[in-house]
Amino acid sequence: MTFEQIASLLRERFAGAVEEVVPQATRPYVTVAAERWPEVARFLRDEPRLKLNFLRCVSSLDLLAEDSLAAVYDLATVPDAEAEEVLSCPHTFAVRVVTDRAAAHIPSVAGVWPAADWHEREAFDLMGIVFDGHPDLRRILCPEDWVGHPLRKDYEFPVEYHGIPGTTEHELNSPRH
Amino acid sequence: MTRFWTPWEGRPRPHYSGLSALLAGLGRGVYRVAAPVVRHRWFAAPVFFGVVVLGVVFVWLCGLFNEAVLADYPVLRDLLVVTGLAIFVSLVPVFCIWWERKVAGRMQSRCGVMRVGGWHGWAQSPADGIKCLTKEDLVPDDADPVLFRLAPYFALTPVVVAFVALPFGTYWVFRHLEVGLIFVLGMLGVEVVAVIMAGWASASKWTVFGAMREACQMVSYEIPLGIALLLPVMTVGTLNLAEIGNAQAGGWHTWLVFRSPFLFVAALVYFITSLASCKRAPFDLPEGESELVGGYHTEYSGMRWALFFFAEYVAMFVVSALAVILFFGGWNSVLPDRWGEVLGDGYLARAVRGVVFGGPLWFLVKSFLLIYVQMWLRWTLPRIRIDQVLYACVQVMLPLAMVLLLGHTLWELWLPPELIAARVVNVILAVIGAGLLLAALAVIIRSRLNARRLVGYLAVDLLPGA
Amino acid sequence: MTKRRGLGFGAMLLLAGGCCLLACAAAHGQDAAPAAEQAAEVGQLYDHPVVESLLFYSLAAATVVAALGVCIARDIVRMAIWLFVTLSTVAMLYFLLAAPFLGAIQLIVYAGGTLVLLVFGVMLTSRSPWIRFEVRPSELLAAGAACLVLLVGLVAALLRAEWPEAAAGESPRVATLGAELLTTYLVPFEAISVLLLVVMIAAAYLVRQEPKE
Amino acid sequence: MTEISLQSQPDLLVDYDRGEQGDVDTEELLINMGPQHPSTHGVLRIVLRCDGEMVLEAVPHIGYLHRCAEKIGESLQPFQFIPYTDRMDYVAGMNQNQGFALAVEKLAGIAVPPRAQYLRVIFGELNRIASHLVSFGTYGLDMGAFTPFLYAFREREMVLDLFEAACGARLTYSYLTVGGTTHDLPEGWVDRCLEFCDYFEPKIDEYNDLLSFNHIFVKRTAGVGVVSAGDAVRWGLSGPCLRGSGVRWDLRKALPYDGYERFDFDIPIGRPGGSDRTVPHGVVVGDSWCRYFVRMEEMKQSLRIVRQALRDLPGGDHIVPKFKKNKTVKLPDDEVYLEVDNPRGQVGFYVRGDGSAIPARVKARGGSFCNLSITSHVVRGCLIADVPAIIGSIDVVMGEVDR
Repeated sequence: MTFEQIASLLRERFAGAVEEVVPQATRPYVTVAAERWPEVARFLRDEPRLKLNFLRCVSSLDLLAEDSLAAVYDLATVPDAEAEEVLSCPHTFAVRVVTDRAAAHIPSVAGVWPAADWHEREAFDLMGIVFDGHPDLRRILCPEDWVGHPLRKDYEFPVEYHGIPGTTEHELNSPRH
Repeated sequence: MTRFWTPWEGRPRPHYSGLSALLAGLGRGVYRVAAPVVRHRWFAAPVFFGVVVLGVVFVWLCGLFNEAVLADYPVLRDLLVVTGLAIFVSLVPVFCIWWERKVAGRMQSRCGVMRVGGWHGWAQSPADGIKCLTKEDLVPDDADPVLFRLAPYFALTPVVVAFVALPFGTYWVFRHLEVGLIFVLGMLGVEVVAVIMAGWASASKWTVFGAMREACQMVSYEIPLGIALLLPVMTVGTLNLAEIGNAQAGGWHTWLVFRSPFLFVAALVYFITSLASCKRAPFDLPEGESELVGGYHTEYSGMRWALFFFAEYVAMFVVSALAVILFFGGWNSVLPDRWGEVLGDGYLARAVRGVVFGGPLWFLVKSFLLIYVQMWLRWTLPRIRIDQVLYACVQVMLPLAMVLLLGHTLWELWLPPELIAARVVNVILAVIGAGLLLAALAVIIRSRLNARRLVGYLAVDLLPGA
Repeated sequence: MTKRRGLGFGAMLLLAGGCCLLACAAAHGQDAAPAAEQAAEVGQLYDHPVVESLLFYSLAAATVVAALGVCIARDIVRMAIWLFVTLSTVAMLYFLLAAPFLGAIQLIVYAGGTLVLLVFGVMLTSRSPWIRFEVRPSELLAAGAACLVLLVGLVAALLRAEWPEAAAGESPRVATLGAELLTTYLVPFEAISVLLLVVMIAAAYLVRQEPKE
Repeated sequence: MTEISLQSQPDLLVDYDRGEQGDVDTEELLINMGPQHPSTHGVLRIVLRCDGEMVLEAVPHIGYLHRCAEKIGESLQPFQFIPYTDRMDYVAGMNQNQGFALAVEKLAGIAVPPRAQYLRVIFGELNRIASHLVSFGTYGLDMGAFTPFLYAFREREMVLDLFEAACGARLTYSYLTVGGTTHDLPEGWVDRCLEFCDYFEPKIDEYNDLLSFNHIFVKRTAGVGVVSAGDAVRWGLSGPCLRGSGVRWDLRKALPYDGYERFDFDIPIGRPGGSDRTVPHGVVVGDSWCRYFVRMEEMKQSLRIVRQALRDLPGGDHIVPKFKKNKTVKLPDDEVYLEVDNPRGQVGFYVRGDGSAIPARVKARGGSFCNLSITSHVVRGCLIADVPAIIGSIDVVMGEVDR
């Protein structure tokens, strides 16, 4: 099914949830309200016509201009046992969930796609989006006691970590290119 | 030989004083004199063959000396034989380590050891030995100080003592132990205690796993090993290894392995369980380096680790020597001994008979052939899991060994050697054995003849100016 | 822990010496095998009464010390190693008493087999792999008293016993041992083998686990 | 460091109730199959809670090789970021470059000349062969067979020499850049490559006899670490791990990029034991042996693709002419997510431009990152000797996991 058909299906099914549809982007996506996102996710996976059972990637985004953070979920249909017949043309779909920058909370979809478990932990670790209901929300890449979230635009580099200097003194006083 | 290490002129010279200055000077002098000679291209080959010739002459002289003088000085004989054994036992691992690296290289389409000491890196093992001597052997902090230091000696000593009962020739044996076979088995059992001690005393979780695996493995392979050894003992009727060797003096077809189909299979069962006993090839779980980091000798370094390494190779030799004596005719050659009597008893005749019709040389050749098979298995087969070891040894080998024992007893009772049927089966098995050997030789020759040279280099020659 | 230099090397010498003693004792024990006739005179050096008694007392002393070590050692594996030393010195004593077959069997069955099973069992079930036993003084007292009573009884029995003249005759060859076992002592041999069979089956039954669902 | 926190995923982690099994309550050991371990393929640390040899629970800890390449991506122009994509999956650098280059081209709307597409396909497939050779060799090492490793690296050297002749590097190539490739092929390269293909074709069957059908190897890997098709999809597995579970899904066929639809090749998937001559008995679809054997057959398919691509390699320039001099490209205020089928799994790049030449956000989705997430689920209940077998079959490269 093409992007427009899926978007219209979603709109008439979840009237309030779908905030914005952007078909003209290079990779079109739909923006869904954060609180209703697990419901929409479950629908996307279980709907016989859609069967988006493969979560390709969860990319965390820092929209400093609108003072908000976003998580972009890229989905696809992979023909395993259940989704054999759907595959007239393998279709992909993208959903963006936006949340406020200060208190960034997005309900977790680790229950719908277990693949999201590590992706959401990485988004929490690097961008600071807290996924409510995540089975084990811990930092995955940075050390457990790291301060701050590196991928935020307004992230200032730490001077030192447990005695290890953040930058060499040459870099401190030499002009940054 | 290209020089691989060009001395740095201005390097800070170590300052020695007193005796060590003397030794350092002596060492430097010897090095300056010996280095050009040792590195000369034609140095290693003549030395190698010279040593072999000298060895044969020395063996011959010992034979004479033994008859003439030693008969009435038993203590002197014991001392001489013990020193001879000590030298041989220290040479076996040194040679085997070098040989294993060359065999591994050959099987992995590379050269193996090539640099240290000239021709094919013959001095690699002594060099490793010296390196291990000078390397610092650490003891982990919370390791058990006494057991940690004691384990390597518990590993090496029993395997060396097992040589007491191994007959290299009719009168080339240190002691005619009436219970030779059980004595050697007892010594191999003691080595297991050393491994468990090492694993336990190193106070790290990986080594405890290595020790537990060794205990599991030992419990599983010990019984099939014992039963498989019962068959030749039952055939010859004694536990004295020298007598078992003498019973197979009638040439190729009288070797015990061809005596009955049950013995033919028992040789295989024994060989597989002996692999498990010296932790080689598919059964090297106690030091499974890919899972257990280093198994029981993870925490060992320097000379202590080298002792474990030596013990493994000496155990390999003892185990294959046992197989040779019990199944493959010990020191007897392919030709029956009777033909040798034609030459009479002169010194030269005795020497020729010693080489052609069965003597220490045949015993060593056969043992090293079996060691080659063990090395061959190590470089081709992956490692099996601990529950597969237990399954293989207890649920497959044990019933098989028992069936062989029962079968062979009935065979001995109902088909004594003088019966035609027994003789026919014996000849058939001998022919099968000869066929297998010739097939192996044919494969080796064929692969030698048309060993395709590795495909020459491809793209880089292509660069301009290459 | 004071660093004890050279302990390992000393242990090796002791062990090697012990094993050589074992081998010489083995040779001393059995008579000349027909194949090698000159082995007979070999024995005469070790038949010398002084050497023989020296061997016996040293081995006996070693056994006692090792047995004490088993009781006193606190660490489980040290206790096992002391047990191993005890069993092997007992094996040497058998060799010295011209019973090479029994000595070798003792080495295989006890020093090699049972000890490994014991250590194996200890490794799996102990609360922490490096468990330490703390001996309370009251236990020491009770043990001491029991030992004392046993010692007195033993010494009394030893003093009153009259020792038969040492049988200088033919020491039993393994072949005669085998024949004897299957002829005159056939009934006890079969009874014991049946008992062992029953024990093995019972052990297998106890350890089996219902296959998990 | 804080005490090891054992994660408590309610539904993922079934806790073994020790009591009712009625066996001797033995002591449980907590072991660090730590960052430095001979068979964890790089700095991966797995905390095993095991009872004797049986592993009750495994918790992988990653992040030891984390260089925050994504943060750097937000301050570099795309052609400058290409060398960073090499360092993510350092065993298959070409495929990573191809992924990022395609994503940026789709975002900026650049059309790549046909010769460049063919070159990308050839080098992508050659790098797939080299990467599968590494995984075949190291998997033999994990199982204790030392010899396959040396044969694998003897062949890999030839592929690396072909790369060296083309772009001068042997590990981090940065050869496939935005708009095409940095250099054109030296003359005579094509017949050298054909010569390699003819030499390498029979070698794969030789390796199969040496290791794949070796009885001990089959016993160690068949039926170990079984991942069902449903689980593979739910956990986001991709590449040989997904195909090993019997799911016929390959981006080169499903969502073709760079002209893959021109070549005919088939996708090997995991087949149950005994189904045909080449699959030994006891093999279950989705076990370690299937994942391993899918890689061996993919090498054959890659050879087919390389031969077809070399046969009809068109002339013309190897890069968009404009980029020869000035490589900067304006990225529109838009976003794109594009995935490429890397030897280890699907490598995806999410690039968001904001009108300037420097992207606002670059997110890389590593194939091994998702493949590794299933280890704690699969390793539970197996023996310690099986843990390297499972990790080896998933073929993890930590650069791609930690980025």
